[in-house]
Amino acid sequence: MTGEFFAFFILAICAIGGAVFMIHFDRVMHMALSLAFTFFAIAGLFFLLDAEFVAVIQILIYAGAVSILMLFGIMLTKHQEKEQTFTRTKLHQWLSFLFALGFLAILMSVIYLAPFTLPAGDQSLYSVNKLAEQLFKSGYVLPFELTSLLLLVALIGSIILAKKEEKE
Amino acid sequence: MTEENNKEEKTAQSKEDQEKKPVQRPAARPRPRVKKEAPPPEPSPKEPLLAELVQQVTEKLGEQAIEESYVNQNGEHLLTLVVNRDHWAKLASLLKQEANWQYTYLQNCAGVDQQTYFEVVYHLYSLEHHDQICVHVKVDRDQPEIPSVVNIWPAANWHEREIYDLLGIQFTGHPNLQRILMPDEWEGYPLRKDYQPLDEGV
Amino acid sequence: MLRTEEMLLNVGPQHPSTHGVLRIVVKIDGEVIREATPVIGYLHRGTEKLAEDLNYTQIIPYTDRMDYVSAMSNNYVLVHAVETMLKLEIPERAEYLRVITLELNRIASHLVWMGTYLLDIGALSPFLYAFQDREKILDLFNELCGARLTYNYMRVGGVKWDAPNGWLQKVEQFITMMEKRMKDYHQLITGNEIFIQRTRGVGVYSQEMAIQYALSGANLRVTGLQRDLRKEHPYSIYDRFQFDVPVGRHGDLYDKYLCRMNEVEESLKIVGQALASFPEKGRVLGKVPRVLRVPEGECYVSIESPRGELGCYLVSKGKDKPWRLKFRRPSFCNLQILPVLLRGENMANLVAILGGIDIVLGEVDC
Amino acid sequence: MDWLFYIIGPILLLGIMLGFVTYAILFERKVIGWIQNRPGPNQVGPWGVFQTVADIFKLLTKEDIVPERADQTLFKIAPIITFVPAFLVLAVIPFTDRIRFADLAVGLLYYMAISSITTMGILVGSWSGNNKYALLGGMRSAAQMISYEIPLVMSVIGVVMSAHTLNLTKIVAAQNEVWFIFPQLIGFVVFLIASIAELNRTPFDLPEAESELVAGYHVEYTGFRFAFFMLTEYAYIFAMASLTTILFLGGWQAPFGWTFLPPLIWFILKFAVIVFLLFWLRGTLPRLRTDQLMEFAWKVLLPLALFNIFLTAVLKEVPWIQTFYR
Repeated sequence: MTGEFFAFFILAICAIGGAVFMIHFDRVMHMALSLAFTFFAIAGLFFLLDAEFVAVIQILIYAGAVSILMLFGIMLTKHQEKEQTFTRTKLHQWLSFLFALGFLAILMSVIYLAPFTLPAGDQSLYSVNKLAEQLFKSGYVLPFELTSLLLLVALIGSIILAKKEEKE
Repeated sequence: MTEENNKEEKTAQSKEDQEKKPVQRPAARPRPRVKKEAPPPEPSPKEPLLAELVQQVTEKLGEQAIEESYVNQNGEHLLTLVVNRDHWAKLASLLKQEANWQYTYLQNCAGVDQQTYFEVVYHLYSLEHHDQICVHVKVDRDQPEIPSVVNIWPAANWHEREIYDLLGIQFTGHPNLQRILMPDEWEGYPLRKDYQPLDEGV
Repeated sequence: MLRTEEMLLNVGPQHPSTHGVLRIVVKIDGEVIREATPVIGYLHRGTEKLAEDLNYTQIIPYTDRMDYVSAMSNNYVLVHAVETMLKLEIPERAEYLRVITLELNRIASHLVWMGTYLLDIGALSPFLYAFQDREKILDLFNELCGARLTYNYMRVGGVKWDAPNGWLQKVEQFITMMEKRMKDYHQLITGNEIFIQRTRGVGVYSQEMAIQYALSGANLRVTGLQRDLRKEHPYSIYDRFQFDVPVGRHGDLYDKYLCRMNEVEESLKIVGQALASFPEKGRVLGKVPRVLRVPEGECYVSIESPRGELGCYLVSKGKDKPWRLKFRRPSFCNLQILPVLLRGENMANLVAILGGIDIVLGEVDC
Repeated sequence: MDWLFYIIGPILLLGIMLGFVTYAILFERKVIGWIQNRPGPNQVGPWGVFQTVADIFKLLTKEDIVPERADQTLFKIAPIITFVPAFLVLAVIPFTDRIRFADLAVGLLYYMAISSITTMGILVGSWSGNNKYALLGGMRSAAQMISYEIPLVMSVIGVVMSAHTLNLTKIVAAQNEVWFIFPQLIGFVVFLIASIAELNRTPFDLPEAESELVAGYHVEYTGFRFAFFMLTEYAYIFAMASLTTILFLGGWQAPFGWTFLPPLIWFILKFAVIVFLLFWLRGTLPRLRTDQLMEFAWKVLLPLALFNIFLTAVLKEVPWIQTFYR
């Protein structure tokens, strides 16, 4: 029973709790916030694994950028005080249960099939410098640059789409 | 001094009374009386200009357009026309567009309650020729209506709303004739001489 | 496609940038204004109605409350109308005092405008500088007539009080100080890149439009039309002084700022000249009957107030009270153009454009 | 004894930060008063030293108003979401080589990541109050902070490239010969401007532009909830000024080998210069407009920051100059 163990459980409960609340809430704003909470908890888990870089990126991209973008979108569009509640039929309930079960089965199979046999490596191997070396000095430069180009094109494309709408 | 003034006041009042009685008289005309009472004023140097203006207007719009015309000797000898209400809309666009007038600038627009009738007074200015003109339009008290000149001088918009608000004169053709200074639910028109305030005061 | 909804925003009547109790109902789409409707009347006191029950001297303090930023002009326009009807001769010394106070008041008014305008745009400091300088003018007025804002100084036939001893010297000192301060202002604001960015090319209108909406004052001159009633129809003794009428070229907010600042400089010139030729002795109140009975008739006089053409239409039936008194308030007329200017503008430009018109709500609502 | 440090340290830091905020506000008011030719606060205590204390006391004793139609829960937690990151970022900032808390390998990134959470708090606070002015302010704030985060991060990449690390302590150590402000001048300018925008201060104080939006995102807040927003703003000034000092001004390193002053004093001096600069700007500049603000970020700052990265990469290969870029 180490502190690490405790921290893991608390963070795991936070992550799952956030996800459950995200499904449960009625208001979109609350949903987005609980999702952000989940992201944050996951970042905490990464910290526990000594993967600082990944943790920070998780916060920067998911908790920071993605969630804020969602909140922003929600605020820009108008919403009724409460979204209309679906009348859930029996079929609906069964179907969703089946899908959830199927998803769980796939997830578990992936976890059990994964070769978690390697010993915990030297964490200095996963430092930022090593990561950069892996990325830039061992042949991943071209894919990396291509990806960035793709993102740039997407960015410009979205701007053009938005501009077009304005002209109408 | 004071006695004299009192007398004047009395005579003025009695005259007003007299004017109220006869029905066939179209309207009270305050201006000529000044000329009668005071030692005859020297004819204004602008009289020829006025004659010219009146002539041009009658040429274009007919005899009935101008009911009366005089030079207001107060200040800068202002040419003043009293215009028939039915001809006002036409005359207004003429005054603005005619090359030798070009009264494009609406300086002021005021409504006056003359007790027997209302009067809307326009002060126009020509930025081309640097001269000023005053136009009076008489409005019937029982049916206060006058064509709006917002389409000719957009500046008249709020002035007309204000006059409607305070005197209750309807401007036909005004795009948004609503109360402007008083609350929307206000009753009565405060600047009318017979206005009785409904509220008890604060 | 995703569409954003229009939002109805109520700017005012209590809002830091409406300069009083003006309300603007704005429909915005994101930050772009689709429609703006000014709602006025929150400060309507019925001055014109009240005036019908007061004699002429009693009306003067009411005019103070109209344009409370430059009350001298209001005082003057009423007095000027009555004097025109009475065809009164005004003592020389009174005329000089009138011109000096009118011009000082114009400077004070433009300083208030400049300060609050910069405050609207987001700069804090010019506001305090401007108010410090204005304070000096108010002190001068305080010494002259015992009031800082509501002067009640002009009377039919002259002014109420003569300048106290040493007052003229103080005015002279103020002018030399103010000339230096103007350089400071130009250094602080005129060349400020952000200020230029915020005002250049914003709120532009053409000369025709300005005439159509009967704008006056700097709002009209900014389009390049040189119309200043002090030059065009000189009233009082303005024909004796040398001064220029600054005009703008682009019709935008930056030009408005330059126009008003240059006007301050011209006013300083006028006061300087007036001080130089100030008559040594003489009455400050002409011979007027105790009870003022204005002969029957009507007249319309207009003067160049800091905000534009301030007119007074007076109808008299020969009594000691006016039959009808109507003020042509420049703020009221100038404000009409606001909805047109705001359409399609950015929300942040709302305060800049509104501030550029330079309204005083006491005058708009009268 | 370690655990004692872990408990007392943050409390001490919180105390220092609160003290800083208290006197930064006083200092700001005094500086601006001085710029504007007036005395500033001088009634409460000698030289007005207790003015902010009195203000805080007033805020704490004020009625806590929650608008009826507000989203109650979110309205209440928004100030906390806003403030917590502002305090969290201080964890990685080394004040000297000894006075520091967490020595993260990715300290710089950590700062950037955590500080972006504050935007969420502002958004939530502006939305939950059910006020249109607040909503506008919140949206402006989100747009602004997201936009300026990018040039902010880009501008420090030059520093990272020169120092070969993301660790803030090591970045300071890399500056023992030349402060990065000199080789990274473009980066510094971009960073400074972007950081002022991140701090929502004049000339970028659009989210709380009082002349347009009354007070922006915290219109509906009163009492100590409002105080939290104020606290956040000044905590970020504290953090951002520290970060600027560390990244570009050599942190606690003494210039010209003037080691007669202890490192902490040097740090505080440099830090104070940055803070003064922020207050000075507030006293002199007007506010930008929203569209100009966005244009400035994307069309001026971002290209400049990218150019700076490129320039650094090139100069690192030039024989003599590369000594400055190590």
